[in-house]
Amino acid sequence: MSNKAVPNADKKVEAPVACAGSHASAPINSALSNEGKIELHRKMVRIRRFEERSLRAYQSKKIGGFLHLYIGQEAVAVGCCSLMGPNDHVITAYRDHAHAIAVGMDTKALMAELYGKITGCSKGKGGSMHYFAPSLNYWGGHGIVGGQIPLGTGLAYAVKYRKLKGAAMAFMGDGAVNQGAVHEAYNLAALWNLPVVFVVENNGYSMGTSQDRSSAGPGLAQRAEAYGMNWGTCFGHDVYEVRATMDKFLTLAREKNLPSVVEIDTYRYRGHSVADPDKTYRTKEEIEEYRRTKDPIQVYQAALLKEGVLTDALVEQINTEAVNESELAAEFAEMSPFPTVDDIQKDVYWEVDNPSQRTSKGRLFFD
Amino acid sequence: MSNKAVPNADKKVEAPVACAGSHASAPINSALSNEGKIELHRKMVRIRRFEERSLRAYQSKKIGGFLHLYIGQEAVAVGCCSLMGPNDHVITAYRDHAHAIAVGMDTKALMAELYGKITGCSKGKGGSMHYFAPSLNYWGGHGIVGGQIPLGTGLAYAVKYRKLKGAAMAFMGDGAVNQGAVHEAYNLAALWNLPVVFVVENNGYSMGTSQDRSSAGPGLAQRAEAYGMNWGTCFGHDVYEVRATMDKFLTLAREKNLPSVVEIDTYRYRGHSVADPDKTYRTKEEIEEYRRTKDPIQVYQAALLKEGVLTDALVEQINTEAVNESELAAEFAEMSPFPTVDDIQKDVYWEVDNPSQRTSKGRLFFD
Amino acid sequence: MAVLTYREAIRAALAEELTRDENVVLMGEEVAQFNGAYKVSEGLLEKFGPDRIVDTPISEAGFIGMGVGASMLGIRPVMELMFWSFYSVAFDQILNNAANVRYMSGGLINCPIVIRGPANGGTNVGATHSHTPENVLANHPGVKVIVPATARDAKGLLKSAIRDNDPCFFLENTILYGEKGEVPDTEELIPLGLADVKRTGTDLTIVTYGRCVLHSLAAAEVLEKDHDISVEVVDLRTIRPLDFDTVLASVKKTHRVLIVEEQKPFASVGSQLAYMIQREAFDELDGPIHRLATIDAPAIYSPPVETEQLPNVPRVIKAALAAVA
Amino acid sequence: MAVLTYREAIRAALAEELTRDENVVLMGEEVAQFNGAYKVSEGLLEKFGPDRIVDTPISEAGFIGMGVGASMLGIRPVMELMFWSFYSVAFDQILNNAANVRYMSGGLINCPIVIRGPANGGTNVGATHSHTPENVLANHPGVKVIVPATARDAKGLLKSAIRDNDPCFFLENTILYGEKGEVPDTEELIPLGLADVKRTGTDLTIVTYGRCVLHSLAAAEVLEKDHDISVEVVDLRTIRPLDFDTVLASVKKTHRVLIVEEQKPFASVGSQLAYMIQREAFDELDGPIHRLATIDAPAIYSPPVETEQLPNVPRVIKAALAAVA
Ligand SMILES: Cc1ncc(C[n+]2csc(CCOP(=O)(O)OP(=O)(O)O)c2C)c(N)n1
Ligand SMILES: Cc1ncc(C[n+]2csc(CCOP(=O)(O)OP(=O)(O)O)c2C)c(N)n1
Ligand SMILES: [Mg+2]
Ligand SMILES: [Mg+2]
Repeated sequence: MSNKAVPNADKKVEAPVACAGSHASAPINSALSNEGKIELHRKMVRIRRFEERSLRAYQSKKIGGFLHLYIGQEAVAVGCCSLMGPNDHVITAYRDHAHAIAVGMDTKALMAELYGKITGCSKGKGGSMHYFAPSLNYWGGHGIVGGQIPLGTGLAYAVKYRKLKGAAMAFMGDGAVNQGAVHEAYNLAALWNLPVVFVVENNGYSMGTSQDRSSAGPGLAQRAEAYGMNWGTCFGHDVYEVRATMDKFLTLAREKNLPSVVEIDTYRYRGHSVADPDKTYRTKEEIEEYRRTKDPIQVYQAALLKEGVLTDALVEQINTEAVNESELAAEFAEMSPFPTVDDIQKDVYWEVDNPSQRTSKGRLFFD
Repeated sequence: MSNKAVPNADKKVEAPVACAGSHASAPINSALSNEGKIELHRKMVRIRRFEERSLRAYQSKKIGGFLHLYIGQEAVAVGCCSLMGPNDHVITAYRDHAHAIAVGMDTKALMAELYGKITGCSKGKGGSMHYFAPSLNYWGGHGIVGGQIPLGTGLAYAVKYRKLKGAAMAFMGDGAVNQGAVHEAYNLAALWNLPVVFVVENNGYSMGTSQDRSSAGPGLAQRAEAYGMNWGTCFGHDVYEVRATMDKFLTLAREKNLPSVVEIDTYRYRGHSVADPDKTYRTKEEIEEYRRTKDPIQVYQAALLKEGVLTDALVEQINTEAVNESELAAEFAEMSPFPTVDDIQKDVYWEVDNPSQRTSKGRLFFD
Repeated sequence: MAVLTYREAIRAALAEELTRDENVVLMGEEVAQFNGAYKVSEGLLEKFGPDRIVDTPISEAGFIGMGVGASMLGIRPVMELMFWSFYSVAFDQILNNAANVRYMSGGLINCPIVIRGPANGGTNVGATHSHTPENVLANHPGVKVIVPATARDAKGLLKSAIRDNDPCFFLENTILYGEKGEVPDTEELIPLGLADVKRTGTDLTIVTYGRCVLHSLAAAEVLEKDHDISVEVVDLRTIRPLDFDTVLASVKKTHRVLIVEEQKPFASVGSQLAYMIQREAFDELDGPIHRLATIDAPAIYSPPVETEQLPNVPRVIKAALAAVA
Repeated sequence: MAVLTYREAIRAALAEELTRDENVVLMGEEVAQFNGAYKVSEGLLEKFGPDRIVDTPISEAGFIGMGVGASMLGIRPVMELMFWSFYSVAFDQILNNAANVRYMSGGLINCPIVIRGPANGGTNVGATHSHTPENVLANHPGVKVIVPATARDAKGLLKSAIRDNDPCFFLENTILYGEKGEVPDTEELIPLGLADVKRTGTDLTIVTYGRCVLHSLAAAEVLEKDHDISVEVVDLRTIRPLDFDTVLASVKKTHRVLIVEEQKPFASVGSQLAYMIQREAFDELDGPIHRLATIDAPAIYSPPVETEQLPNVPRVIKAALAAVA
């Protein structure tokens, strides 16, 4: 092929060996202060308690629509988001509570959003699938499978255009990789050397479909090779491993504008959304086995206890605080008002919300 | 990755070595009768003369819209389509004249289509980009880049569903591989073992964009590996090589339901569509060099002369017949009537065209 | 007559047509092993096996395009979109390939595909999952668009759609899946393009379809009882082909029209109906045609507010009172 | 005033805004090295360099989605679709992401993106390349839709669109690219949502936009001369926001309305206008609102027949005579 270019041929890094023992000693982890280590634990516990509380609210019909819980996957979002610098950005799909808490969003506003209240982070307009916090570089929360991946690529484009040192992390599930938009974004990122890490949170299933029934080929991350991109895989139940792996690829993005695909092996305990069955396509034993041996909170807690960073008392305290926080969030949500019918047409147009700066004329709404 | 399946890992065949000398002795070629060999030559000549004639018609404003000429690529369509058995199907993009002639369509109807006449193969409704001949297993002629690839996969699906031994060839350009629909179709074909050969006609450019400015990664065919599909590459100026290569992959499809991607290196002499510039993004020398050394008609003609299958007189005769055929086609087109305004609303609904079998009620058209 | 849910009626139509014609295949995300995201296809995998009931990857453009291609060769695929909203990623396959291939081939190719799934708001799934694309679909000549309101209609119309030789887009409703209705025990094929006067009346014609039929019927009861207004409810059932004669006949009787639709207002099905009614029955109208649609904004999540954003019984009553004022 | 072609006017708007604001980027297939498939961006690469004028692969969903993402961070991308018809493969990015992200985030995110390119029939490029999606786009609250008819409007409106903080969809016309018109020498920003009465008259209001403005003006001349009918031509210029006051004022003057649009009829922009006019000016109408649209079928290729399928001067004249009859 005479004119075939291999623009990225020299970019390939070693795929990290999955589960290579403890990653506690990786520089990015050994550099953590004790408080830093505890904060990772606290985040995971806060996420789980938040979601458990939201599940109860769902069951008592306080929440409508879908509720996609992240329980079991916490180390992924927490590990990844803990690496964010000022010019790093995050975007994900509808299973977005954990990333929101991980980047620092207030659980009151998050719970109120689930309740559909005006005090919610999206004023009750987005719901569970649509959490956003631009001020924390968190760009959602997106409902169309794979649709957020071009957006994440655009965040990376903007960072590079501004000549900032930063990277975007664009998260998706194992089912999302088969969407056309993902492929288009991969090619663009690789072609233009955009600082983006595509993170495939592989929890083994898209709804009730296991990976082998949805995706052909040797591996999801490995598809990066088609575009000459770097790729890696790691286990997602070990927050240290997630950090060590992601740090490498984020550095490549920030320092050399090299995009990559990182596939993180993880597991969700609940049904796809909480109203869905969770045991028709997998066994109870499979779930229990993971929970018993790889629960990310337990795994990390054990490590920190062993490191002497956590004590039993502190574990207890963190848990209690997290439970209380989630209760307070639910109370806040409960007591907050709903949007009014008049609110329906707010937040549609920038111009409508900034009437003094409106430049256009005419009707923007119809009835 | 515990649940990672590698369904196609045992399917990989060797990528053929490109330009491995003469392929005349490949069984599929040595099995050809002299008349069979001449027929390949005749098809290529007929295609070129047809397109040259259509270009003149375009220049004298007999033809509207686009005219995407295939001149320079003839050995690809002719080589591939010459392998078609009764259950093999072909679909391609808008650069579709050659495939139409290669499968056996009547050049009169093809030229009339360009002229927008009711005697055209699509009754003047499709134009240059939309040739079809279902009775010859030719499914078009499609204008949206990459959009035909899922359709071609569906042809393969139907063949397999019916338990027939056949394959679909789905052609696209080197620019089309970056469309999302192509990626989705690849995955489906690989996942379900559909008998389809995806043929990338790599003429080096999508409009004015060279491959290295549009596609990342080590190679277009190689992207098949992402899905565990077989792939191959070959030169497209040698009709023997095209046949030898495609035969292998078609056999895999027909016999084992194994899909594949075959990238065929070729070149177009004219601008993207004839109204487009053809020398702003490449040099005159590049075009001339290809024409001089790799023109598919010249290369094959020389081979057949050497083989003693063609004589100078026969070459002359075939050419004269092709010129005459194209003139007759143009005359036929010229003399045929245009569709009428009443024809505009025909061929929209099956039911409207088969009124005695209409089962629905109500208005199908609005004004 | 048996009493079936709307969901069961659709399932029965699928089962009957799968049995009748081995070219019929049901395909979509989670339709087989998971029994369908909304359980419409429950049990069909067991009954018809994995060649006929096929789970797909999350690749709507890919698998719908594949269905279009297979349909050109005579397969009759019924493709489930988990939500019609996901047509957004398959738009090209649906509205360029399925809708145009017959035309562009001068009538040589048919495309007997059915695409079906729910298209509605009201379940708090937000702006990206609440599209009601019947106007967008029906804008494209070459396609047929069906929006059944009852179990009986759903069954009879889906069977017709599967036998139809043109691309048929069948828009269901997650909120209606559990609604029960009588369905004939013997096979019934309801022709596409035949409206159904679901209630007769003399003072006001409500033209509607889909779930809004239920709202309109409930409102009509109240309007009759509390306001002494006699409302005729015309259920279009299919949007394209359109049974406009039935609409016209009703308008000529009542002289007042309210269109009720779960659509964003701009260039909706209701807009089209309003144009046609005033154009063809101008002198029959005693006042302007009114229209009640979804409040014009992306679908809000907040559950109680979404109810207010959509047409509902109180909103229909209010709009009807305005229309006869 | 300078006389520019519509193409040159768009190019000038791009150049001025690229100069004014370094966040503006022009992106699309063949916009840079090839100078644009329709030469709109000719010379811009040379002037602004490859960081500002960017050639993309054939990946409309990918690059438009990328533009949407970049716009959330304050880049102001102007994305060229070689044809607006190719929105079919980017529909999700355009109408879920760009149109909804502000709403779903409760107003936290803006999406100042412009998507532009030609959207018209009449150049014999067939059904897949001839979409006129202004109705489909404008159906979605959150977006703005602009369809300029003249060089001056194209320039002034595009500049406003680029400065606008909401997603703006700018629909050009390949047939108009060569049309010349006067364009002010000094900077002019034409507000979105302001219609322009391109001709005043007293007997009939033609509401129209895009290339049909030219047909309507030409027809108005003939109607004046040969039929003594005085036609007012209202050019909407933008579809959403919609300057309905100007339409209403004209209707109140002429009492007769013809809508002319290059749209497929079902649920078109014209349908919406008809609904609104009869709703808000019922008593002003001396007869039904008429509408002239594209003949309802996929775009035919055959050059002389496509001319007849679209609105053209004789068809406008005929429709106008019917509207005032
Ligand atoms: C385009 C599109 N198709 C289908 C859906 C419905 N859907 C939502 S989530 C989902 C499964 C996604 O699985 P995966 O990507 O593995 O993510 P996970 O849910 O496991 O986090 C499906 C099919 C959708 N939202 N968008
Ligand atoms: C979705 C889509 N985007 C853009 C175009 C415009 N377009 C038509 S052909 C073409 C170039 C395609 O190049 P390639 O795939 O290499 O095929 P070739 O023309 O070389 O045969 C482009 C950009 C289109 N028709 N469809
Ligand atoms: Mg998953
Ligand atoms: Mg090419």
